[in-house]
Amino acid sequence: MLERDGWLRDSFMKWQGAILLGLKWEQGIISMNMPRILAASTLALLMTSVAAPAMAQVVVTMNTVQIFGTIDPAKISDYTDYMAGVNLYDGLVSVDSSGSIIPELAESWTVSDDAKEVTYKIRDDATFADGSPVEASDVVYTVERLLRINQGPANLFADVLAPGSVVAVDAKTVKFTLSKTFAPFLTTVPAIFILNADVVKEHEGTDDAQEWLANNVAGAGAYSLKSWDRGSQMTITRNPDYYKGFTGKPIDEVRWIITNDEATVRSLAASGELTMSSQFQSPETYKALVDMGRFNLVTQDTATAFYLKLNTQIAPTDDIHIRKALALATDYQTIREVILPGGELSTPLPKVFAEFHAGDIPAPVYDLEAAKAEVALSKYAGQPIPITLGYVADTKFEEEISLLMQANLEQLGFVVTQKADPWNVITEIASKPETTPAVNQIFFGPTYPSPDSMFFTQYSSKAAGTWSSMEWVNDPEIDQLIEDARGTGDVAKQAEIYKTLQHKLVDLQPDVFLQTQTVQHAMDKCLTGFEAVPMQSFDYDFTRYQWTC
Amino acid sequence: MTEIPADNSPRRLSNAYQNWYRFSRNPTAVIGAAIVVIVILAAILAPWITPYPEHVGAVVNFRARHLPPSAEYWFGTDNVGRDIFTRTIFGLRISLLLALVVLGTAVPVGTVLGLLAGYFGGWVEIVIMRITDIALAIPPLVMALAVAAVLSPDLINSMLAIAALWWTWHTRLIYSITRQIRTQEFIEAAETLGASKFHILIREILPNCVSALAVKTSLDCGFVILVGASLSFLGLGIQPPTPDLGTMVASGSAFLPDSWWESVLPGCAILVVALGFNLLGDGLRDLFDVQEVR
Amino acid sequence: MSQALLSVDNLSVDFSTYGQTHHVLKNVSLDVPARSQIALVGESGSGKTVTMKAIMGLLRQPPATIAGGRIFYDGRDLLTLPDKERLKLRGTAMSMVFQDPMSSLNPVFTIADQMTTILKYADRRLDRQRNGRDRLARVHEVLTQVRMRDPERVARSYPIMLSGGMRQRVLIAMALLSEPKLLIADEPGTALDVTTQAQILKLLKDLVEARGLALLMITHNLGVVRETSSYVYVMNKGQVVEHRPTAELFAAPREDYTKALIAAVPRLTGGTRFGTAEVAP
Amino acid sequence: MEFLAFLVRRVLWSLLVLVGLSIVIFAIARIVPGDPARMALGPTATAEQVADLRADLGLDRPIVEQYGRFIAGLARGDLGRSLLNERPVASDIRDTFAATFELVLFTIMLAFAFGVPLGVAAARWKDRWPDNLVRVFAIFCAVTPGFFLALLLQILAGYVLHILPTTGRLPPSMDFAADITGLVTIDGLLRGRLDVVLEGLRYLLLPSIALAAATMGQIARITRSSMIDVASQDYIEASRAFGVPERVRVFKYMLRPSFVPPLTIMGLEFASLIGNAFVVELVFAWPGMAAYGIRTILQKDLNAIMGVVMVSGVFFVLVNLLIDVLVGFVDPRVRIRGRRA
Repeated sequence: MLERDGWLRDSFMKWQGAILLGLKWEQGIISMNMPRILAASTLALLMTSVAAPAMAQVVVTMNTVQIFGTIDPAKISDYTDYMAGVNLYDGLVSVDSSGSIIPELAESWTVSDDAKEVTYKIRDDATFADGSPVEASDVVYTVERLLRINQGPANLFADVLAPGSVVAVDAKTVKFTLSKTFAPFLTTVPAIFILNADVVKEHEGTDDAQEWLANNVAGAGAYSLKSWDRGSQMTITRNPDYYKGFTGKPIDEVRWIITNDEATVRSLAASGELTMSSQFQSPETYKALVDMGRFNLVTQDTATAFYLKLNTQIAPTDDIHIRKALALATDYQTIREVILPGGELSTPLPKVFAEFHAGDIPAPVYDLEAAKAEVALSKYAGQPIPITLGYVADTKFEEEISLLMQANLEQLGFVVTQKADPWNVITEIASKPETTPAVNQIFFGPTYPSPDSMFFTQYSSKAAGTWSSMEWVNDPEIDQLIEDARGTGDVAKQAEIYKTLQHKLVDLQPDVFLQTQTVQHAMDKCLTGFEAVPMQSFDYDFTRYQWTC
Repeated sequence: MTEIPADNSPRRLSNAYQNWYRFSRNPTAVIGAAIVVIVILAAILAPWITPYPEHVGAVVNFRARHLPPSAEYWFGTDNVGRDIFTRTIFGLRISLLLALVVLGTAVPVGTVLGLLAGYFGGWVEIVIMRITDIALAIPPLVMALAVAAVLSPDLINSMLAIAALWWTWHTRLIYSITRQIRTQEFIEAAETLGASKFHILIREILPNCVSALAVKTSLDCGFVILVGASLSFLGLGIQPPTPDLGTMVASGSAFLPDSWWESVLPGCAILVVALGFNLLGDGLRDLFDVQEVR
Repeated sequence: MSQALLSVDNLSVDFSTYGQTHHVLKNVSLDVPARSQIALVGESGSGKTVTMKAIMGLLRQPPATIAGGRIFYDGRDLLTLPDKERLKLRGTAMSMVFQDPMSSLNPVFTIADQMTTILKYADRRLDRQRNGRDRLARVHEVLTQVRMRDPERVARSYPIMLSGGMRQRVLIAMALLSEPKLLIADEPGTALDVTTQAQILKLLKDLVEARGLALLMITHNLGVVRETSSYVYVMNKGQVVEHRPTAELFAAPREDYTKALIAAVPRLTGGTRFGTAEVAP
Repeated sequence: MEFLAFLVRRVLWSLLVLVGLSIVIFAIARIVPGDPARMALGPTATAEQVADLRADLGLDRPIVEQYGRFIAGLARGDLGRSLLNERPVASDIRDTFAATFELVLFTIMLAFAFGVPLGVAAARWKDRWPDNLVRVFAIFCAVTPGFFLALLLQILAGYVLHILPTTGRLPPSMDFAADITGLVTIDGLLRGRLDVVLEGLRYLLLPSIALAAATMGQIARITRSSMIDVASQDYIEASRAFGVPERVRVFKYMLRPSFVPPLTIMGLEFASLIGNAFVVELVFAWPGMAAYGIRTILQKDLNAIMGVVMVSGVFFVLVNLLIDVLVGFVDPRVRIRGRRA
């Protein structure tokens, strides 16, 4: 233990001597040959993979950057949760890439004139994964449980559904009665994944089967859970008896590998394990994957918008001129072309919502001189202006955008502090205006395919205090417009209101409208079927995918 | 006791000379010391010796991103086009600061507790040494992560967390030396002559620990820097754009293997710094013939 | 001269360290006839230990080199003997009793383990056929010979479980394992208290006499010389300065060095007049 | 019997360390600024919900009672529920610990398998070129940051040479659940799946090399100096004089007593080994407890953090107990005197 000799002392002096002596190795203490041969052959064995690549089944391996939080339909809330949910469960209806509501368990539905009553007719052949039929009572049980637990998608229905407002008219007919007119209601229904009430009740326990459903599935989805290692992977397999059946060559098994490490993704791709990348890889990774020859880069515009959310309650972004200056000091082109590919965003609402989008508003421009002029108009003119730029830690492009903003803002006399926080910390600091940074890079996509999702969640004072409303707009006029749009079933009237809203918000400039998100996936050339859907991660419903080889 | 004057100084002088002579004939120590001196000077003089001192701040030059090492950019450029050499040299500052803060806290605390435990024995010893046993069971990196997580993830908290565990090694070291010395004759002599406990601890025992402390501290500098780099690699470093070696390795690793220089070269810088302190420590160990320090 | 069991003839040994050569042994000659008890006396650094190591073939070369001379054992020159032949003698025909009972036994193996291992390789060198059980029996036998009361228990013990005197006896037993003809004893018992040392020396003397062994006693202690030997060689600075029958030497030492040694012997209060004697580097 | 007493003392001692550790961890957990309940429920929760959860978690009780509950939970193997996903922390740690254990086990085996022979070779050819080579190698091992070595290995073996997998524990396409011991290689053997064993070893190789380097360097250094120390002992010279061959002297008489210092060092360094595992698991996407720890720490999942630190500490204490037994086995002086030399 006591290292008393100078253990490197002489090595350098003796080094030269050893080389001069011709590196003569004294006779070995033991014969080295046998162990050496053994070691060499063991090493050789280790170097060769024994994994057999051939497989009769179609298996899609995809990486995802976040862990699956939960698979309980009453709790799933984020993008990654829905990725699993949409495959493991079916809803009454679903959403297609245009944002239209399409039948799933329900074959048809009717809406009353005042839009307060919606009745769904369930398919006769609809069955759960265990073969039992899907009935209206299952829907009632699912909604009641959702409202009881009051987490996840429940917030979509907080004001419109109460216990007892969903009733089974007959075995295959279920009626929703809303407590008030809520125009976007139909578009929120896909978020309700129907539970197999009989199975769940068996495991109800004292906690509404929360513990059981955290690890088990009782639904009508096309896939069932095969294995789930919380930190590293989830695997689902196809239910051959899925009531809707499959066409073409369906995906038999989907494996999600959880990693946000670019190097990992590349090595998975290089070893042939990866079929499809997540949408969050770096440009370098996409390029590397495409260069391998096996992958196509599939690029699509989405309804998700990327904003710099400006906290309108704290200095210096409480000043409209500072906010305008920030918008003018943003180098949209560099961001779009070099840092993160994206589409043009000119108002809070992406162009995907074509009927509702205010096309007359021009795209924002990058003009440092004009920005200087705006700063001069502000109450902070003529002094160093401290400002905090917040972004999600470990997100390469956000760090780059933040640095780009800092470089530009320093020319305008801002004193910039960068604040990189992990996502859960951001959700925490977003709960109070004082802790919300002045500038925040936030993606926001519709959680249901209606403009209401974009406006209400981000700008209504009723939805204040979350990461999606870091602007703290709190403007009665805007609140009113959002309510007005909700209260009318007339689409033309809604469009009118939404366009007015967009003008007001652009004038108010609570955000820098950076761009719409373009999703990119590196997909195996044999895999088709990805179509961006303007609701959560419904675009990873693998019944929509095909294997073409 | 009164001091014995004069007689000491010529001997000290020749001691110093002798030490220097032995030091200069010890290649390990010399190479280590050279690295350490160069690193410290580079960190201090960074603004004057680096080609692009402005690149420590928010400079973006997307046309020059991911450039390989060249005459213009010795270590290449990073993902926003900043000079990695400049940022590496500046990054040394954070590493050295970390070592300074951690050891500046841990060494005095550890030394005092080690002296007390070793000299007084009894309950003092039991309490102090048992605490070190507990602290030894927690990996410093994990502790730093946990503390940083419950407070807020920044370098200061991490430093404090590391310091809160690091003193134990110094306590153990000083404790074992003190235990050995305590029974020696010159201590007994001093006690018999009525010297105060304070005097004995500070003037008789402490000087005998100095060489071991120097060795240990030098070795530890290297290891603290490694732990600090690991922390910033895990995302608990300093906020950008301030350069930090561990953070640079982490962010550069996203561009492996094509832009290997973005993580490999800052990583080599960490290695060199740690190597320097280790060689120096090893050299000092030979010089002082300190056996207690591994 | 060739009649002697062991005969060292004009042996010179050099040590080279850091480019310098020291003549450690200069033309040392000594004879150990069969069944005789000879002493080699000198203070530390006088060269007696090097002489002993040279005889046993334990010198590390480098740094040591044999610069000249011959060592005969039973008429064969050990220095020209092939390694294999020489190994057959070491620890078997000529064996050693080590000085420090505390450090000369491996602390992590039992006595039986250490002794049977020695015996095993001695057997192998001498092409003796013997199985493990027989070896252990031999170990017990030898331990009995050194007057151990409970040889089985001693054999099972680790060194730490035995007293200093017992360990010293184990060391003697080790030397006797292969029934040597020549025993070289390196200051046995110096590390023990006086009474125990006396017992050990008595034991050694009895054993040697009973089995007709030749003994070369290496020591710095003339008291030991007087007790154990009939003829004595005095060494100083790598040379034999005087050699005579023991009784004669004590009666009328010739060399000043020997006189000084004798004068230094029986001081019970410790300390010698001999502290100024020069010590070779 | 002395040894038994020694072990009993060590066990009691370890328990005391664990109690101390639990106090430290509990203290850390309670200095959190802000309300764990609020953090868990998120910003949209009502004050009422927060109060409910506080009561649920016992946060409204006196601090001593909270500690008592914590300890009682620990004794039952209950580490509370994750504040984020409400799963029991203990089961999450159990799921991930096996992977970490396998990695650490393999790492220690590697470190000894290479460190000890290197140290022996260096001591055998002291001051000659093998010695110098080993010493330079060892110091580089000791000063290379674990994460950096991990990255270098990943580039080299994964991208440049394309010979070894760089992420995960088994190929995703391989159907295998390690459900006996949790260790892929062992379970593979038990189930007679040689392909799994081989793949498991291939996946283990890079992470364990990255993790083993520092420890291996230390072991080589310590083995070397302790071999040199032992070589100069009288008993080695004595065995030489009695004609015991060098092979036996080096590998039996010298190696065994030389084994104690590296073992002791292993025990002391084990904490930093676990610390390094956090980084290495992250780089190689190894689904272990360390990776879980990083994740929960970044997400401020308080119960999970406490659980991970506690389990790391327990792991450390157990390994040190095991090392005490091993040292006693190797060195009878410890066994007989009942304390370490």
